[in-house]
Amino acid sequence: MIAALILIPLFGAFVAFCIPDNRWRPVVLPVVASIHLGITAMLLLSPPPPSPGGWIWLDPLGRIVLLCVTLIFALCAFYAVGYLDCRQERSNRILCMGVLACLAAMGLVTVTQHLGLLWVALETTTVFMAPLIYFNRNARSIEATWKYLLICSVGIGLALLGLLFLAYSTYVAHRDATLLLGALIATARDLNPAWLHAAAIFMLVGYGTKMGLAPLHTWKPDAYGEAPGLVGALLAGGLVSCAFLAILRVYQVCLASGFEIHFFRKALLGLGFLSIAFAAVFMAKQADFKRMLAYSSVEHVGILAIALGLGKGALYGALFHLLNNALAKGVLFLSSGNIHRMYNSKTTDVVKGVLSRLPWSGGLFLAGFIAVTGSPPFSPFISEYTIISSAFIDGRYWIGGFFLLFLALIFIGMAMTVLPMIMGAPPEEIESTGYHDRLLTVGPPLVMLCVIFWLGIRPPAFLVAMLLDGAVLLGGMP
Amino acid sequence: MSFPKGVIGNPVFQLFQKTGSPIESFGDDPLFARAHRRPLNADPFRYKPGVTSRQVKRRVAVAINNCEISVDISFDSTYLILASAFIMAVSGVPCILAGAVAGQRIAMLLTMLASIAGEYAAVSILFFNASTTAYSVELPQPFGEAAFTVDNLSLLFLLPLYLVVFCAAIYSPAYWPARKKRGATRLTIFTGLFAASMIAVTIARNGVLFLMAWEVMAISAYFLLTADQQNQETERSGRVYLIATHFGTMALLIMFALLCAITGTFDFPPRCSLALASPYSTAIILAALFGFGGKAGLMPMHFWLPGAHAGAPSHISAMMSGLMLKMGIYGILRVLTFFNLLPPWVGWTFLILGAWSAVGGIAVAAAQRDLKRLLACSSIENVGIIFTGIGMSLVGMQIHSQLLIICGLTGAFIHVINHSLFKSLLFMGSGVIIHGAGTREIDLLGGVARRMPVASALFLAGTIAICGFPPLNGFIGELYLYAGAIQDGISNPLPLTAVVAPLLALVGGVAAITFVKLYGIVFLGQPRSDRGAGSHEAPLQMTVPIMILAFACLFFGLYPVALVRLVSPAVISTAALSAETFDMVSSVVPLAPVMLANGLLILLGLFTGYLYLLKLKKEPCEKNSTWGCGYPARTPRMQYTGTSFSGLIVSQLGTFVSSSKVSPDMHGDLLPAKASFAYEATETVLNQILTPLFRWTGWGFSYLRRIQHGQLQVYILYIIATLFTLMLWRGR
Amino acid sequence: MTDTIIHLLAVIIVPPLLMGVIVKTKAAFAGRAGAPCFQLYYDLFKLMRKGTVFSETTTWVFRAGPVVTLAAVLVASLLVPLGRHAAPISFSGDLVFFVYLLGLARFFTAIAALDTGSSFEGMGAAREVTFSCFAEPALFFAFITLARLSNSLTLSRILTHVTPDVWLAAGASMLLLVGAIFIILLAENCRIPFDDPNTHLELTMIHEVMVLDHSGPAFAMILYGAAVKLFVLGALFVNIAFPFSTGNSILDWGIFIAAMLGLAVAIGVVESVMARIRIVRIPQLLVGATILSAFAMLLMLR
Amino acid sequence: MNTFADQLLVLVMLINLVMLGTSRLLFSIRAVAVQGVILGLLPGLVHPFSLHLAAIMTVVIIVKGIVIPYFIGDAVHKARIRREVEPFIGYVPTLVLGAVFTALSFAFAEKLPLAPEHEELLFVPASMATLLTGFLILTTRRKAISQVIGYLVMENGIFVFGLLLTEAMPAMVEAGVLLDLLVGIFVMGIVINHISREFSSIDTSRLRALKEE
Repeated sequence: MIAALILIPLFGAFVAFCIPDNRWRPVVLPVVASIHLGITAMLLLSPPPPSPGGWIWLDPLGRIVLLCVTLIFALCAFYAVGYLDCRQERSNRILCMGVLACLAAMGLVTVTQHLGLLWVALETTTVFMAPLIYFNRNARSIEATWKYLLICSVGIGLALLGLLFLAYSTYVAHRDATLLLGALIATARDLNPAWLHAAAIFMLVGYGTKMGLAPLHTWKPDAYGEAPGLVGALLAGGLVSCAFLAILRVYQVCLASGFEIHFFRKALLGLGFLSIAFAAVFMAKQADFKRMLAYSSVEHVGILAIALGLGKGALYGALFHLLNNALAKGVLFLSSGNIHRMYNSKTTDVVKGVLSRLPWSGGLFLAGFIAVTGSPPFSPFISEYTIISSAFIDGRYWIGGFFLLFLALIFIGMAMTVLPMIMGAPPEEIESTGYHDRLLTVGPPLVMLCVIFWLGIRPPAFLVAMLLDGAVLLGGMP
Repeated sequence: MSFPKGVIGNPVFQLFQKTGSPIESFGDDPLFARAHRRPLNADPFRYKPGVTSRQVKRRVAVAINNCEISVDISFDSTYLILASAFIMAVSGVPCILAGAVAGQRIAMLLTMLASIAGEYAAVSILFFNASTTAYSVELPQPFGEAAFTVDNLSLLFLLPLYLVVFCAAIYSPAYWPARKKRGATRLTIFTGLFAASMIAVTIARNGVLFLMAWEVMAISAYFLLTADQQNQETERSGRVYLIATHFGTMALLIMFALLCAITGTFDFPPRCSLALASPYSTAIILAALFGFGGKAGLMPMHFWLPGAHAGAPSHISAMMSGLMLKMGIYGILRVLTFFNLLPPWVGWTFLILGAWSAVGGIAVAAAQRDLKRLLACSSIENVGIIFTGIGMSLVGMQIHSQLLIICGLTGAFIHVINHSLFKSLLFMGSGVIIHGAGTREIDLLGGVARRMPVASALFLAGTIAICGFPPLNGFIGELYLYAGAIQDGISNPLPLTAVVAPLLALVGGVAAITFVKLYGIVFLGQPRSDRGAGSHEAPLQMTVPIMILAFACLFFGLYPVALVRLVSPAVISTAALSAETFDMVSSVVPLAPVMLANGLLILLGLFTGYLYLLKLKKEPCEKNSTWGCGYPARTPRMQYTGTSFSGLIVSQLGTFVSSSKVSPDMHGDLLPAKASFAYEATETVLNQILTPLFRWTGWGFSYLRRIQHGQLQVYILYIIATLFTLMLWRGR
Repeated sequence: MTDTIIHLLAVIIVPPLLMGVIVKTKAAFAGRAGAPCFQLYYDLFKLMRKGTVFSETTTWVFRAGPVVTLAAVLVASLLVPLGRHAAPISFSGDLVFFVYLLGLARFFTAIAALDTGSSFEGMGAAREVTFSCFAEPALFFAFITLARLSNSLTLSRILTHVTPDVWLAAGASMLLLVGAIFIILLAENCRIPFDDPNTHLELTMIHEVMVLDHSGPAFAMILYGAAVKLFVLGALFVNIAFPFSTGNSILDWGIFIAAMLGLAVAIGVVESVMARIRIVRIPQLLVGATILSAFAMLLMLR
Repeated sequence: MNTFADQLLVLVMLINLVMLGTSRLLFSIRAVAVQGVILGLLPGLVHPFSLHLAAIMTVVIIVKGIVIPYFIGDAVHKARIRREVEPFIGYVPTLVLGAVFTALSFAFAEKLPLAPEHEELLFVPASMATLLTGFLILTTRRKAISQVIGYLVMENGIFVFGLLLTEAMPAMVEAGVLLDLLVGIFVMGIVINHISREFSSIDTSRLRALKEE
């Protein structure tokens, strides 16, 4: 079953490679996505036991990330059909293949318990994402791709070194190098502190680059800004979640060691705060709404890091926020893709009055904005407030206070960009691009919005149980 | 957000469960009562880790069976209120399903129905001691379960709410017909949500539940007030509003988190359960003051208010000003009741902020040129008066003066109800003017009364009421405040609170200027432009709600006993006094003679008027033009304008509001071009503090933004730098 | 009962006489014979019999203005004790009611003025409402001071409480108070130095200019209302400034009427020896009155 | 055996310095290739022989010594450039920095306790020095090709450390790492091609359109 999770997308990629017709090829995506979703559902409802070697196990954390990935992917896949239909001028073979290969790699990230394998899978996603960012084939997108590729490669290289340090620390401890999570956790107390410390730092920086924590986030605005909205959603919802899972794994090891976790939490708090501060600074007066979304992603990655750094009750919030952020970002990226199509521009001096020209996309974008900034009744509110309140309940009110202050600044920055763009009168002189809202380009983000609305009111029991189990794995209160 | 999701027999009804005592009415049948009580307390939906879906399903089935027995629940008042909120919340749904035109009608009917039901429930609790029950609803995971409960304080805010919502519902389809105007669907959907969320705010008994309702309220208000979205000005003020309300919510997030840190749960602590000494109590009160005060429009957090109210559709302005601002007041009262003792500075802070808002608000109002901005600024004033009253009572608690407590709270609470009534009346009236004349600019209007006699009479009633003149209701609330202040002047060795009386007098005086200006310039005289001339009377659907409100103003003015009866339970429970004490102390303001004097005033007025009319009938009346003091070529544009009318007082109150000249640009090709010139009222907080602050911050940020300057090599340097920093961090 | 009847009669009959006395005093100062003391009565009767000219721009508000004004002022007159006699209507908090009734009267005069669409009348209305909003705080400071003296919230009590003994005990405070109330009296009734009530021309820039377009019975009501207002505020002043009582009811009425006439003479004297001050100075003078009465209250606290 | 391994590691570090000092791209590529071959040989010297080891050695030598240099050389050919002109920091200062970093790596290595059998080996300092050299090249050079070379050097540094674990690590992971590296470089090569076509230059300092200001 778990093998199918990885093989079916790969097979899909092969099929996409074989289909010659540009118009029909994207149909592979929803087909694969639906199967993937179905398999995921079955896996989540009755999780299989760990594999004999302990390499493959869908533990609660993996399940949460898998849920994020598959949900985002499924909706993006349907969206892709509608989107690529408007982009017939360009071959979508590489896009379809790349997306599916990424899905396979992301699936592997979630199910593996071997940190080396996890690294390989994550690096694979990095590589396969590059051509997707270059979909638009212009000078800007090549620049974005280059920066993305080099920065992420460097980062993931550092993570590899960290991984090797970790393996070596086990080698030093008991002459048997292993990167299996279970073994690592079981023996974490015996690990050499110096090696573990170095390993934690290298992996934090490495995976942090992939995840986009400031100041390692520099590739994000460029890549998110130049990639199609569809790819942006996958990057922000899928890839970030996978990178976060990698950091969670490191967190688990540090936690089990008992000593390293204090530093690791502090480092996460520091990077998290730096991230939301960067986001606050860069969102102000941001004229490019896609770059703004990228900084919003930096912000939310920062929130996740802070929540991990806080520990305790915030862990539940962090895990929940992962899902919520992925979906909320999905709404924003997909609808922003539509807006971009309509106006053929992504700067706010041209894009105005979206609600009048594209009521659905504009409305979705606005709702996504409200959701992503943590307003009820959408679920990011629940997760963010879990984090904030647990900061206050733990008596760390300076952290909570500054956290809120930055969130407020970010809200201002975002509102100053989003609201004039969505409201207001549309420009008259703009030429018609032939784009109009239709079911396939509006439906998926709408479904995402409904999901976060639903999660904000009544998260299903199985999800809550899963999140709680995940939080327990991270040392949260049962 | 969770609203009551259905009626009896609907499985979703299981979201709610009774936790309160069973209703007395079937107490004489022990068997039934027991059968009734047990299953309902059996908590069908509380999440327990490990409950599989099958178990849950069985529990649902059990619960449905329970529902079928418990038909009588529908007569419970709390249930009725919840149901009304639910109906309002979904009232916009037909708009999506059945189209905007039909949907608007259906929504109107549904909302009216729900308001009547809700008002009935509220009145039956208040006057007939109908039973109330706690309904609990499950919140998302870490926040547990939360209750909806109605108490006296909630009722105080619910009573005007239902009335105003009822009126707004009638008003809406005529003012913003889906057939003619864009955005009617959005307006309808969010109006229902807005009303429902306000109901939820008043009855939520859990921090998170409250916050959810609060934010739904704030955000639906945003969508409502930007209904005219293509208007640049509206968009901007909507943005200011959204940012302001978000900041307020941030403060509330902190506040509820701190409360939770003290009590260990997000449920509201019971009344007077928090000691002053408990940690964070100062922070909690300050956060509440910031969050709730900002929503109420207390100075200096009022800056969002004028623009937001001005740009909104009129019935929305009515609901925002009449109801939403009150939610801020409700919130702060609710938080204050948690504490058994308050620090001395609280009362004085309230008093000073209230007085500042009252004077400042009306000063800003006097300077306005926009009809609805003026009304909005006057809301700041009224909120200031309410806060002054609350502050007075808090000071009273400090010095153990029951009279001050009761007069302050009674005055404030009466003003809460009164302001809801007359401010809604005025906003809806202004909607009639906009509908008829198509402009909000006071100085372009004039002579509207000749074309809209009905509306003008109703508007006059609102004007008199808001100025606090007898015989209308506005007077009653102020009377209590004056009585409290003067009584303090009598009995207190150091009567600082007494200063409230002259301050209120000043505020009343400026309010009179403002509203004479408003009424006189807009309705009377001759039209100052074509707009004013082209006005016409509004349809009945728009005037009837105003009539209802005007009637309420008159009724409460002539029969203030009812008003006091409405607020006394809230006063008694908020101040933790006995009913006897209330009756005894509140008799310092005897209502019977006031009623008598009011009656005399009306009789005398009617009598004199009757004689005068008789006389006019008998004598031939001559029509002529107004005496122009010898100048023959008068034009309507020579009439006194609103700006000049208030110029004198604005020049005297320069601290609060300044009037800046918008200088004309006279450059032409050869000769100076045609230019216009205007006075613009500038607001200190928004224009002189916040806007520069934002500009400077943006300026500072633009330096910081060079960090992301495009050079890949530097980006990689960041990575190394981070690595090194982290390596060295522990070394230190 | 007798006192009530006398009160009503006094309120109805005496006010125009005060106006006459003031005019007579001014004439005496100017060395003229002047109009008879009862001139206003004649004028009122004359006006009552006359027809009315309405401006074409006016609405029912214009007609309602004088009626409401008169009614409000008359009700206000029932709240103030005359001489040492309690007012017919008196209740705790009636002082607020009193002030707001005067406000109501002013409100209707002002909107009636605006109804004509005349820039002059608009200007007058603006000034009237603006200046009175400065006068009201002063009045309230005075009321608080008096209320503290008498430990009561009713006009009848606080005004009749002032006796020569009180004057001896709190003389400085009372003096400031009397000064403040006198300024308010002049300001509220638009007398010199605030306004020149002499002419009905547009030169009289506050009260009289507001009523330029009223004619016939309406104008009569306005004149009469203004006189009653002077009477009422005058009674307020006299109660404080001239707190003598003989104990005999009838004799007290006589003393009161005499004091009122004395007040009228005093106003006449002030009007004769002073010039009207500039409009921009008026708020300053009124704020001065507020400070006076606030000081009175402060002195009372000692 | 171990002394020979150490000598090879010193050679790796010398190659680092050579790369910092040269401006000719083809020369750099060859140097990287040599480094790769050395990396391929090293495991044989420190670990006892096994089939797994032989396979790894072969793959590393093929990938790092032949395939990747070929790709990059091809890209250089297509882009028609020979040397790195005007790096951000001159060659001499970078050389000095490189020397300083090498010294620092020795200091860093002191802090990390090695397993007894690795104690006298220079793996850790060589790895860190190579890593930092890679970083130096990445941050100071303008040409995209130079940056890819820098990245390769950095990867080599990581690999040097990985050699300590060759025995213990499962083949699958190692193979995956190599494959990823290969594909990564391949993609980078393609991107460089596109860059040179789009900008008619592969000077990455020109890639500055995307920024905030």
